[in-house]
Amino acid sequence: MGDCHYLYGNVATEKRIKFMKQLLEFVGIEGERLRRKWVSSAEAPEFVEEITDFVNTLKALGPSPLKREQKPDQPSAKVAVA
Amino acid sequence: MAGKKKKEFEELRIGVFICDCGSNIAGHLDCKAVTEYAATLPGVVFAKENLYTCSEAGILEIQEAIKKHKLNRVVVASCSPRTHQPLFQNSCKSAGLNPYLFEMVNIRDQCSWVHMQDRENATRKAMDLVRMAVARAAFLEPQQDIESPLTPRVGVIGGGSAGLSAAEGLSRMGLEVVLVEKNKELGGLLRNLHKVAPEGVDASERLEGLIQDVSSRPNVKIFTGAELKSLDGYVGNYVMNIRDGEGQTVKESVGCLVIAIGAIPLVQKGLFGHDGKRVITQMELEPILKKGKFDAKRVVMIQCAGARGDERSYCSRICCMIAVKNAMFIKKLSPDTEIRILYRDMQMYGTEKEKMLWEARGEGIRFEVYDPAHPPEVGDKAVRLRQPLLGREIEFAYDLVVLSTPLVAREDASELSQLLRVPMDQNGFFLEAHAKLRPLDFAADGIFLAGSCRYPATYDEARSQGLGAAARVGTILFKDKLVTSAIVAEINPETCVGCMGCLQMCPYGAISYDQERKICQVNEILCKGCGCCAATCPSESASLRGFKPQQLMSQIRAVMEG
Amino acid sequence: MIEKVIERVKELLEGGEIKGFVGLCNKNGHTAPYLFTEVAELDHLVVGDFQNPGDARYPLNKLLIDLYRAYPEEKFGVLVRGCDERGLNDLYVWNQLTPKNVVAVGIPCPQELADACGCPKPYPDNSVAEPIAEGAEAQDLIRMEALGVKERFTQWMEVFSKCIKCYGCRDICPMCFCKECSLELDELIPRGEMPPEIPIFHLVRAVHMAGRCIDCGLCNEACPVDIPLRTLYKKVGDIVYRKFNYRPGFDKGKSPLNVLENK
Amino acid sequence: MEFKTVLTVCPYCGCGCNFYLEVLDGKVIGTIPCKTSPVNEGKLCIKGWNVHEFIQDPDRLTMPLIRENGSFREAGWDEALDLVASKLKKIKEQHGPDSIGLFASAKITNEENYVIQKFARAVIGTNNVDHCARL
Amino acid sequence: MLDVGRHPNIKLMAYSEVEEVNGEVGNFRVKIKRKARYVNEDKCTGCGACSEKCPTVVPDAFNEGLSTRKAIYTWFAQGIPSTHTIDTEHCRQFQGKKCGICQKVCQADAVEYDQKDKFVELSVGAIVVATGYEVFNPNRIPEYGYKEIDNVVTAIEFERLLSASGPTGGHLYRPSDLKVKEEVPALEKSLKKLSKALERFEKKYGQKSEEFYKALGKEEQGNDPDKAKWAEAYEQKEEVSKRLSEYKAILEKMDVAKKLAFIQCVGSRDIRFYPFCSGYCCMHSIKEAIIANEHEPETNSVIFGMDIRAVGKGFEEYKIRGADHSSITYVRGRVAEIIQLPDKTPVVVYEDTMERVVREEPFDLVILATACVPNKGTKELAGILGIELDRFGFFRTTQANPVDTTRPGIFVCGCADSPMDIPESVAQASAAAARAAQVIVETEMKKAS
Repeated sequence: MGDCHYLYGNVATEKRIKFMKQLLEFVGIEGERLRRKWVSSAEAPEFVEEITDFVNTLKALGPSPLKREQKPDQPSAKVAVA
Repeated sequence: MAGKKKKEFEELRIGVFICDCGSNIAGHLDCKAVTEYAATLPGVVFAKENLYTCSEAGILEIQEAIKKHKLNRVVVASCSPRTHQPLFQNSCKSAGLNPYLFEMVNIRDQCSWVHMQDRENATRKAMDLVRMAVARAAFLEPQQDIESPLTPRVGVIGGGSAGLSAAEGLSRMGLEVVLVEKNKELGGLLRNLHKVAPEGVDASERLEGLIQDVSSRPNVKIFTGAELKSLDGYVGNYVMNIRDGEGQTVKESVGCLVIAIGAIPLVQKGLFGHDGKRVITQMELEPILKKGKFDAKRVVMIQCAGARGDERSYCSRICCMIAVKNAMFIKKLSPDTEIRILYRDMQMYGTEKEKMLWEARGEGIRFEVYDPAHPPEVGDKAVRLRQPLLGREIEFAYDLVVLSTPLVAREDASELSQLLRVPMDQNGFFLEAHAKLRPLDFAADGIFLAGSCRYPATYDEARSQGLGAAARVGTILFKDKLVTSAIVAEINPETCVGCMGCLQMCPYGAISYDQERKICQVNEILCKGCGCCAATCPSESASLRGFKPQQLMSQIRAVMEG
Repeated sequence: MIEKVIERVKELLEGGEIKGFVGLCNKNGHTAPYLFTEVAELDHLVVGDFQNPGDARYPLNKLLIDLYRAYPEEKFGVLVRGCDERGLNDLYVWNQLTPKNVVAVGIPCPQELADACGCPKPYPDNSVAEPIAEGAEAQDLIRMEALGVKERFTQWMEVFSKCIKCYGCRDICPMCFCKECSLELDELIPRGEMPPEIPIFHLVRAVHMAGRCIDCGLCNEACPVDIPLRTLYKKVGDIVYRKFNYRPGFDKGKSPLNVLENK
Repeated sequence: MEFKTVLTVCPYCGCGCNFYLEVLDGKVIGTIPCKTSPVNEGKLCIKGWNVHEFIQDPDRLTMPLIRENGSFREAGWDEALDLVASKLKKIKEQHGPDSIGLFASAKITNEENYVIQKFARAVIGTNNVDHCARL
Repeated sequence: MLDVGRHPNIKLMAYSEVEEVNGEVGNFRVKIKRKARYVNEDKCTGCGACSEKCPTVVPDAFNEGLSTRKAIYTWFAQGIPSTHTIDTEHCRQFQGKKCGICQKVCQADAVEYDQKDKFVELSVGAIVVATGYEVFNPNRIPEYGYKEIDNVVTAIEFERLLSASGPTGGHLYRPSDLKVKEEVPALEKSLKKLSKALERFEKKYGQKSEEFYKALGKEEQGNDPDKAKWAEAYEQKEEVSKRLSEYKAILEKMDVAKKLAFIQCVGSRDIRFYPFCSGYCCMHSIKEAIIANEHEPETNSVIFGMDIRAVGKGFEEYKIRGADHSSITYVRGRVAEIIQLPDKTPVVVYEDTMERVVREEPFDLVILATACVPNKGTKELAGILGIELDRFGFFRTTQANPVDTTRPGIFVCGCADSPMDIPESVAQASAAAARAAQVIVETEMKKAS
């Protein structure tokens, strides 16, 4: 746990995810739809395994009840240059 | 921070460059289709595919396109930003475009290389990635790198072998040094050593040479019997408040600091019956040896006394060498003294120390292994030991027992660590940025460490770490100004309510509270751009430049749209 | 009980210890939040049980913050119930008030109100009278948790869809002291979308209540469409307590979610 | 230091919700719904919650302004009313009464609303009258 | 590595050797030989298209010969500089055969077969030597049977086997099994060839080979050369298919090595070879054992050593963690000999000094923690640089100036000076940089004054 590039970033994330899972469960969104896994840049196979497993779990849970059409953001006509 | 210039606004004109990377990308996805798709995205006025964007030809292509099509945003879809982002940003800069209006998309390592057999999906994924980048590019804001002046002076705390070596190195490199030593004279632990292993040169002779050299140098200012009271400022612009020998407070402005306060040998009453007379520590043995005559006939040394156990779990690295050195010196003074060293592992690492061990055995010093589960017991006449090799208890009568105790952190080390806001490990030694790759740096920029305050070190290790720290200081102070990336956090003073939520989440102590205005502020030099404050601020007053809510949300919504 | 409060406030005012007392005043037929500065006005002081207990409670701490921001050197008194006192403790933690500027005058809540609130501690520590009720179970929370995932989902989504984005829950909340709220940021909650994106709007606010909500229930009473917000924020408090062993207002310092060490 | 909580009625629409205006040293700084009012029982809509912001807002109009070549000039009531009257008459003559429409508001009293529709129908001769209070 | 590659102040000259050094501190003239790599450094972007198409396969020295690479190659993936190099000993083009595929395939046309060695003259103020070390070759110790026993490997080979980018993708297959796996395709090919030959005979004589072979008496075979060839082919086919099914059986139950033995001080602390302690091998073995356990939870390891020297910061705690969580046991004792059972399992013969008994214990794999010895070229380089070596063959330094060699202005750091672990080498590297900077600053000042 200790080797986060930003010292404690992963510790903070861990707590927030633990909290969010419970809150989502409470409002009726399955906790499994949110998953946190520590994978270092050297652990490519574990990363692939994790993502595939996650996709299968989501497929089993069925489409998200919150699914809706998503409009892209309209950038303002004028943008800052300098 | 340079005052905010008046913002110039232009109509959004994005240029997208898709790289084939030879066959690495083009071989596994349809770059032409991705380029055509990119041209259709909102705000994109120019899209081009080329063989190698990172080659000279590719760079020229970007620079000409910026000028010809008056691009104010550039997106390059190629390899990982780690390889060529600085190269592309600099080429945008030389073409007159603010380097922070550049966005890079990895369609190689994270797309073509991992979806080699699935060309169709890889192409679609590349299109999604490019769409996300273009969506974010639209909301990028121009930034300026942060520059701050550097004071070419260095503060060295601690005048032992490590501190003196750092001071010598720094002054020889042409940097002014302010050396602060707590005791009346310089030298640290070396002062009370008798001989220095392995050549057995006299410690004081080695020390005098070093002290003479450092104190004679014109650009070294030495405060003895002095202490660092407090430290203000940040890397490049520290102000040391020193209480000098006469108790006055002296202000010294320095650019960097080297911490070399060393450590002290453990002296623990009752440890193996320690009484300072018949059961002493190696450090208490040194003055006896200095007297030049030695009368005890039977000496027993016990290694790992108070170390590698529950109380202190670490191995103090150098006490085996000290024990063997002192044992060999006793043999020189009184050859018929019987010396027995009870050890768990003889930590004689490296070429010189192992040779010492062989010579010691040659001189008849006996080494006995003991099992940590049954440590030796020091009676008032003899030391009882359960000898694993023989499988039974044996006793050695003794006149003197010498305990090899570990070096432990100084009591005021934790106070200094608070003052400098640098971390310590559970044994009270300072915690360096990275155990293997940055052993002499702290996580916070501008402060370095050397010698036993990091971890017990022999004399030559302390010297090379001191010199090493000097080189690390050089990496900062040999430049005329300190340039840090503009990707740092900022806090909106109008909406901040001073709840300090961000201050307590900042791993680098880069946020401070302003008493009068009752708001929090970011010190841009110390900020590493990790975004912890932005993530925790409920009113979005704290935000990370380049990763504002608008920029991130537009990217997320772009991927959903696919 | 009101006499004890008046007596205490009179003592504070006459002693000059406080510049004013933020309490409730019976004025032109209504119970109004009011800053008492003269002893004479004290006979109008009421405790906020208009028709039945606790039906006229106000976020007095919010007024206190406004006063403190304008007059940081002055000291003020404030009428507190169990929840308000928890609010004060938490506002000290979040650096919005300081103990040396506040004198709390506490009153206990009756059992009937404690049960209605499902309040864990219906009485303040320094109170003019002995507690007259013990903590009550959060019935609404238990009922909600008894439901299955699907039922909970339909119930909450239906309830959230009634929201008219009046920001009443935020404006009434004594713990929401931000000058500008991220729920009004166009990038997160786009303007003109009604009802605001479900459940993002409500869950964002719920997350902000982690380590802050003192369970006073004013949000429920301020919601024009009666969304059971208190139940949602009780659950937030329950998670923070079970998972991180922290209760705002009770425990010292900020919640582990708002602090960096790996507690 | 002077701090008052003034009970008042919301000016926006017809509901008539009650709330207190927080006034600190003469500046209106906040709104607190009145819990004991039978009308809104401590609840407000988004306009009600932010009513304290427009009262002393510097951008609020305090006198008639006349637009001249792109910018506004302060003017007296008479001059302004004469200008409006003559312009309306000219439009009515050129384009007929139905080319004019009147827009009333829930913020003004019933009497004023009555006058507006009377003015539209009797004086201008058009039925184009409407207002915004469609909550 | 990446930062060095693109740092403006650093000129990186890979695949180059120092030929000559003269001058003195503050003003050295160094002659460098830029060996020809037959690929133009400026044009090549390291895309790898050439090595993909190159037909010549060569054992890969980086993976200690456990896997293969092509004749045009980079030492390891994502190396800096990413320029490829042609191995002239194996490349067809340079061995007289016609090929030129890599030149055709290269879109950056960076391949230049006619490239020659180039010589460059540098004028520098100071020189830092960081030539590192070599790994002791354990077949100088006959009793450990390195190379004879397949499942005895060096620490470096074990590191490659365990590495995710190594020959086995990180799975600890035993080298004996890997050998079998390699031979299987060759056997299958010869089996196919032999069965086709038998079919020709069967068609010609209209008789099943098996019947023919059974009916054939010994003497009849003598006079008919055709029938003799048929019989011989049949015998060979039988023999090949038997061996093939044997190998297939081994491959079926082929499993990851689970029981590991680490033997410390192989070549170190040994009068016959190097009487010093190499400093890092105890910790290296503990690290490898922990990673092996993390990779395959059933792995358990035994580390045989006289002392387990975990002397660095956090090392002792790491050693204890290895024992508590990664099922490592430390045995104090020196391994006498390794013998091999018929099924290629190595058996370690050792005396457990704590229990005072000699034991023989079989392991799946034995790893030799080999010593850190001076590079072969060290003597020659010392000559060129005009600096002395110490009695172990490393560059001589003194305790007072741990990074200064015997010639002013030339410094040394890392294992080239003496065996040490990474934190020490990194600290010493900074020290050498400081000393070099001092020389530059002092010569500038002399010039200025």
